[in-house]
Amino acid sequence: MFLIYCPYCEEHREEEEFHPKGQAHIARPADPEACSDEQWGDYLFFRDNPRGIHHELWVHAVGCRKFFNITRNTVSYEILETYRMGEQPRFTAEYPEGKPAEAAAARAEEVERQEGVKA
Amino acid sequence: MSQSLKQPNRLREGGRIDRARTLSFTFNGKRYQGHAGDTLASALLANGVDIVNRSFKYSRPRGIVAAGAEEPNALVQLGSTEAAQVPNVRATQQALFDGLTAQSTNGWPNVQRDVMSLVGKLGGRFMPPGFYYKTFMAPASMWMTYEKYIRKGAGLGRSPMERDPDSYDHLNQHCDLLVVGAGPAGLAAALTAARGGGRVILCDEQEEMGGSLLDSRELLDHQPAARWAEQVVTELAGLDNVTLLPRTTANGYHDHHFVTLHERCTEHLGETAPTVDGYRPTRSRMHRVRAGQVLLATGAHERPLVYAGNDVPGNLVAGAVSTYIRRYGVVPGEKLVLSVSNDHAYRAALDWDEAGREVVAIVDARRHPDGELVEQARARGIRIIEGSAVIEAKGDKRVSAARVATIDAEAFTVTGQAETLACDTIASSGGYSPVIHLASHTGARPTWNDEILGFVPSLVKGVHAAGSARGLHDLAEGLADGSAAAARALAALGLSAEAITLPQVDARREGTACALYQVPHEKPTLRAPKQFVDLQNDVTAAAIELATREGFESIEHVKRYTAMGFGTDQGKLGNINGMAIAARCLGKSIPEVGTTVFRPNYTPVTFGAIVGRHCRELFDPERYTALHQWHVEHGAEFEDVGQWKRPWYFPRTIDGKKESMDEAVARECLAVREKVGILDASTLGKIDIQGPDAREFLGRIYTNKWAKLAPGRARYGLMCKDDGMLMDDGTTSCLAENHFLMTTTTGGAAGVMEWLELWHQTEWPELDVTFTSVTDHWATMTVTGPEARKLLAEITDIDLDRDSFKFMDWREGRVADVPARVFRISFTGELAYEINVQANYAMHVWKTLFAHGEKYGLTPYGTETMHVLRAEKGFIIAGQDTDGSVTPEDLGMQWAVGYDKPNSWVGKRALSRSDTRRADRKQLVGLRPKDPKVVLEEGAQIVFDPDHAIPMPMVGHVTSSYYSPTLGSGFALAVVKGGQSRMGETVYLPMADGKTHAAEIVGTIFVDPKGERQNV
Amino acid sequence: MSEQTASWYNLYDARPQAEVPAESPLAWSYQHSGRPSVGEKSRVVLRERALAGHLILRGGAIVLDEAVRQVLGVGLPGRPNTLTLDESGERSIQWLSPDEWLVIVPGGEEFALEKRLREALGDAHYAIVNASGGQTLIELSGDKARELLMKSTPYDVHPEAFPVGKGVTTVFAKANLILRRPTEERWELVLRRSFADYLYRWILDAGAEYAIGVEE
Amino acid sequence: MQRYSGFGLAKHALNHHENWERQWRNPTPKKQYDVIIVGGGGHGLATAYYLAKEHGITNVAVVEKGWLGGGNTARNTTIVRSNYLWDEAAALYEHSMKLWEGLSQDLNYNVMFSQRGVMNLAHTLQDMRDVQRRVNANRLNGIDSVVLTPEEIQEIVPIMDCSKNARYPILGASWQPRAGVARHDAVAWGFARAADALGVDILQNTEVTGFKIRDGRVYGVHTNRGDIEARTVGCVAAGNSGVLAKMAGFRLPLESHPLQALVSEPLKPVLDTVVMSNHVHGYISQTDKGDLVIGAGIDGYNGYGQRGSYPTVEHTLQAIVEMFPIFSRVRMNRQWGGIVDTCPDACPILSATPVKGLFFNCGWGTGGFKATPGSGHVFAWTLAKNQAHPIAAPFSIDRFHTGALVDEHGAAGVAH
Repeated sequence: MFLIYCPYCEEHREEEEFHPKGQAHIARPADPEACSDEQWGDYLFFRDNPRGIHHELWVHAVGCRKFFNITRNTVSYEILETYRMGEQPRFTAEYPEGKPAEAAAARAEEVERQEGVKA
Repeated sequence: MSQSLKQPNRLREGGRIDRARTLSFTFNGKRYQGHAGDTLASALLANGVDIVNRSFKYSRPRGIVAAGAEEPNALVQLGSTEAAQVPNVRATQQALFDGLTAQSTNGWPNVQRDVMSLVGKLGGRFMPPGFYYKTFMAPASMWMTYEKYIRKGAGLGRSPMERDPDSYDHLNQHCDLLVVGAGPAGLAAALTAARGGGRVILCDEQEEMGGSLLDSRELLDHQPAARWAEQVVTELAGLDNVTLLPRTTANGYHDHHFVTLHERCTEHLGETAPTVDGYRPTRSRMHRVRAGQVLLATGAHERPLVYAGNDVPGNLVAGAVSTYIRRYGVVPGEKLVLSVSNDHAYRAALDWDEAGREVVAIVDARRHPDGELVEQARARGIRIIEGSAVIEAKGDKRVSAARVATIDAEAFTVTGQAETLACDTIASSGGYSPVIHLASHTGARPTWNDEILGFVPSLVKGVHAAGSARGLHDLAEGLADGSAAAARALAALGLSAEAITLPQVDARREGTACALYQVPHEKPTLRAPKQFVDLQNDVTAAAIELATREGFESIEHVKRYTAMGFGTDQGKLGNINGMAIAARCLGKSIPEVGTTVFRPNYTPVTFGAIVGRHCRELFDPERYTALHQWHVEHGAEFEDVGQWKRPWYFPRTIDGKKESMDEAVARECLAVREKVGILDASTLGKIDIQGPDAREFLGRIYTNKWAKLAPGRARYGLMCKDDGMLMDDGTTSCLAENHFLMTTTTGGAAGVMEWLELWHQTEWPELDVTFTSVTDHWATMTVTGPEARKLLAEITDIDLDRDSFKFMDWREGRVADVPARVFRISFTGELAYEINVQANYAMHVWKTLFAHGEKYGLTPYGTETMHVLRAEKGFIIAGQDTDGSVTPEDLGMQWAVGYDKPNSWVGKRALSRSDTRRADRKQLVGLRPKDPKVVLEEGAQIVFDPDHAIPMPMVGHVTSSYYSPTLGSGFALAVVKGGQSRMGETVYLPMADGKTHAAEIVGTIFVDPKGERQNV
Repeated sequence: MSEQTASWYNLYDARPQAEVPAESPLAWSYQHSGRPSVGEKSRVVLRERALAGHLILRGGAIVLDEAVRQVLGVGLPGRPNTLTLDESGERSIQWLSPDEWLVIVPGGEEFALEKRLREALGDAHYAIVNASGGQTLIELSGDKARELLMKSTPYDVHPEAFPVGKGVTTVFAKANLILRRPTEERWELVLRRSFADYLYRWILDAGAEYAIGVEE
Repeated sequence: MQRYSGFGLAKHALNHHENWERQWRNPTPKKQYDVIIVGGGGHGLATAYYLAKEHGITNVAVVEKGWLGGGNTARNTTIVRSNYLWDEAAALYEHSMKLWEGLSQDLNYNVMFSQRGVMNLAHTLQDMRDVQRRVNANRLNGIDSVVLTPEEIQEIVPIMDCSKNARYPILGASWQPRAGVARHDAVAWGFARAADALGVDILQNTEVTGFKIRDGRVYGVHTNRGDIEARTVGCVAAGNSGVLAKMAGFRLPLESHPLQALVSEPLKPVLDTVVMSNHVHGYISQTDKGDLVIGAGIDGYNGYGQRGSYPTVEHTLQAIVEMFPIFSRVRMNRQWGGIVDTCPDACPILSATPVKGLFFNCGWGTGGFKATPGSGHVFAWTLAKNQAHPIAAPFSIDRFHTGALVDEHGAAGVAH
């Protein structure tokens, strides 16, 4: 059973409070009508399914009810990070040890901007 | 020392049992006595019971081999009454209690004389591994018959046939450090962490904490090791930050340091939990532990040697002999031959000798053993036979002799003449395997360590192993290792722990052990007498050799082909020996053959403990509306809808006869159509939606338009997934310009709520809108039927005039003095008012309605009548008339699809895919059976050609079907391929009883097609 | 509150003026499962604070905080999983999510409070939802209350992890509830109406070994 | 191939079993084959067997990264049934069922296919509608399937709680008498032995690291034991299909999830049939060794860890004890997880791919074991003829673009 850090409740909670919602960062095409059947099918059904680092959408269903993202290793099940909607992961297949510091700093700034908008 | 009269193998003194407390017990129908502190196994050995079971495959007599969780043979059926039966209890782990009743799990008519043993003796050689795969194939039709007989031999113990009288529960625990195992390393670790102030849980599977210290020959701080253990346990018990859990087995290590601990709360007291103060405590309890760090101080299991006849009762592992003598005051025999590959096991001979019984010889596989224990044995004058091993045990129901010969372990040959030593007990030791099960559960593959001749655990982050569990078998090393590991674990959490002063251990030099697993025999393995590797599953060295010859080269193949390690002991004694044998046969090293993977549980766990309190009336929540009590009091039958209990129908008792469902439903239907009925609709999902963008959001999430819905009005809406398939439906009312109340289906409520949040939070965060569930806040009562207005008018201040309060309007006012929102929405096709009041006042309103309703014939109705009435009107039920493959267009609901809305609402794009545009999609239609008496079966399949041979092309199925008292006939809704353009055509429904019904395709509205009745 | 704002949202006092009998979500349970009496051996005591006013506030913390201070005299708990009470301890506000709070006040106050909050909030972006009929609040006290909670929720209820002033939404048996700790001795559970009977039966069952009593 | 029989076994016994032959060879990879099957599980081995037996294509390599039959064949709950709702799925599973019925004799390997019947319980009115819909469809498709009343259920399974006191009382069930269970490992071994005897090279411990693709056509695979060429490559790799697809440069509509199962300690026979309940969510049967084999649900997240969440095990056993209160004192021995590759419509993919010559057979979800012979049979046909077998045709990847899903989710009774 996973122990998941909710980036909104700012603490670790038991997996029983959460629901997994599939792969993260799947944006709905901006203009669905302009999509071919193939593009629409890809958006609906086709997924990465990697063995290793994976970005997932979860919801803190029994808790704050917020959706957020998890970077998790699908083999070891280790959770490398959780982050709010709109943020980008620091750990990726390309940077399994985390993106270099610059990228992280840029990300922090971006987060601040987004939060500013929301507040 | 000499023996007690009643218990021939019990020593007069020594051990940790309480001789003042004598307990009687029954085994295989015979009464015996033991003492408090005994296990069932130690008590059986004290009484000289040799045969405790018959083996699974060959029905060979078996005795006790070990003293703990690794015991493969001594599985018993516990329980004196049917309800108290527990199958497959390991006698070595069952504390003795007064009145304990147990039986062997195998053996007929009894374990002493077992008929099946003949089969084993004669047929054993005809049952090699893979035996079933190679036989019983001809003729094919006979397999089920063969299998019936094979099945008769299945199983060990038996399931009780009555309900469990006991209860179980769970305790969710959290700690900084979980220490598994209270032996030397575990105690040192727990003490270190506890003094450091961390939240510590220490668990141990045995009746008493202390592990190997309880039967150690060594001194700690110049006193018996067990005393030090007692002192540490006492100190830990006094600390607030420590939870001590004896009799508690860590049986599963799950993700992120979630460990399940099974505490046997009352199993040492009786076969069912004894009642205290009128309360029956929980029989066992699962601790669901979330730990910051975990320290595994799980010790090691001694490996027996694999030699011919090693399963005859009287063959034990060496350490068990010491444990029985030192801990339980029981010597399990008279004359011992000890066969070893290491120094440590010499303790068995020393203890045996001290107990005053004869050590015939120590047979050591090493040429020149020279450690301190060896010296002690020599000093006592015990004969040591070097460079040799017991190659064969003789005896039938008990060991009668050991054949001993010099061997060349490397070359796997017997090099000398065998000598036969008369004895009744053979103890053996081939070394010590760290208990790596829990570490292995985490997915970390153990690694082979040549120095300790065993697998050591690989550890994921946050897991630590200490002492014997990682191959440090020396006492001083183990203590220091435990303490250091605890300090490391705390440091990883940012906590500090000061070093503790460890007790002083007198250094003891042990010589190097040699590698010995299977002992060579004069005959090749396939021809030698059986050499058992896995005693519980009757797997022999020959079986493993044969498997490798047949091409099973991975250890996983070998295990599966022979069943090695698949017993209830999961191969704790046998797996490494088996791997070593496979490696020898394949000319590989042990690690090349593979590693050994263990799965939870470490030892088996009662289903009840895993289930906990979630059984019987607490198996799953029952959700009730505010009117539940009234429904119960008025005799409602209930339907399960999700977790809700909804009134299904309200049977009346007329002239002492209770109505059938059909009768009740017919009466309820007519009441609604002719007078007035009332339904508790509180279970419908209700979502309060507020915000300047609420309207925009509704326009995107529903298929239809919401831009112009005015305050005071309600509208029916359809919701699709983005694949275009209908997901849910309901009405949504505009409460104010930026404020809406959405209703959902009962079963869909939670899903829709999450769906709205998903789209809002992930796709459209820029929309200013909030969703709050108010399902439980509002109770909803639907008053419907021609008399509804008159009834309601009596108790409301709302103007019910048909022109000012129109169909699909809603109004605020008072109903029975309670503030209410009343919606003119109809799911019956009749004049209908849905009254919503704050749920705390619902009962008052409901009862007031009935107080006024009698004269109008107010009739409560349930879901069944609701279904009939709505189906007569062609109103769908999402989930019944749809199944995740139906679009709004398939339902003929194009009127509820806003093709020209400015946004691409959810589901729109998918409706233009080639498959969703097909003309022959299954479409919702009405069916009118040609025979009006027929009520078609829901789920009946529809064909165009009833004479077609099987397989018949099916073109749809009946989704809803009822008898309509209004129509006086059966009618149905169905989906039919291209059905909307087949009006008037006849379709057929071939049924299981051989009848084929004919029905006409008609529109979906059967009653009041113009919709006039709801507009009155 | 401006006239225009008023027309944007439907503000509704669902509590009757007249003397109308009200039933808490546990009314059926008391009758059906009974109320074990509180005795000397009771190491857990359950008490319901029935028919209180429950409001859900949605919106930005900064905006809401000001209005809440003005109207209730206590600040909005800004940190996740926290709870503030007024001096009497009768009124509380609890963080539920970054844009959601639960206000519980003595029954009958909720509509006036909602009105005053809406007035104070003016045209800001927010939402207020009355949930008084949909949930009830029960209190657990006694030296085994914590152990009873450990049987029921995976959330860590150790005083170090769950200090006074904390509140969370979490799993409880097979349902959810809001669990909070307003004082050293007392735990509060906010139950959803439709699950209340199940949770009540669960608590009685789990509390039997502590001779749980239910105050009338 | 040494023929297996009771008589032969007795002869071997007299020789102390010293003369048994290997069940399959351990060959060195050749440079080139006509067909490469990637994945040496039940489906892959069956594909190779039928390629050789039915199509005469014997120059076939089965490339397996671990040990043969070590994937889901080794860790499932062994249920075999064909009572699927939709025509397409029913055709596929019934095709498989017919092959099961003669499989032991065909392979000369007793796979212990035991037709002890499978019961799917209904606990709600909607469950009953779904059961009736499925049973009616089965019957018209020629599949043995009937609806049982609670009384009939009680007669077949006397130890089940069929009372009205249950939280979700049993209202009825579907019953397929020909369905049952089989000895899972033996299925892989039987196919391996028979395929090997026909000349198929089974290459264990051989891991595919990439595909040789030029101009949109496959020419072979790269492995840790060197390159192997073939112009037809069939991937039958279950949970690893997504990883292989990525190597070939495309994605699949698949997610790999942990599916858990568990067994009790061996018990004397007490349950003679397979009982499944989707509503309370648990399924159970008893093996010939006496273990209760119990299936748990799929975990919602992706995972390759061969383990799943503990609460899933708890919920499953709660369901089992709810249905069988007498098992409360029975003990759970072991649990494990398989990795199931699931499609959005709970149906498999048997399909050509954007790469010419490269085919995929995957997405079986929880339905893989029962399909083993049928899957291999139609996939072999598809590879041999470079054209979808009529039964396989509805299961092409295209359906996720056109929308022509075979949605078994729609009709409950789909899982496992």
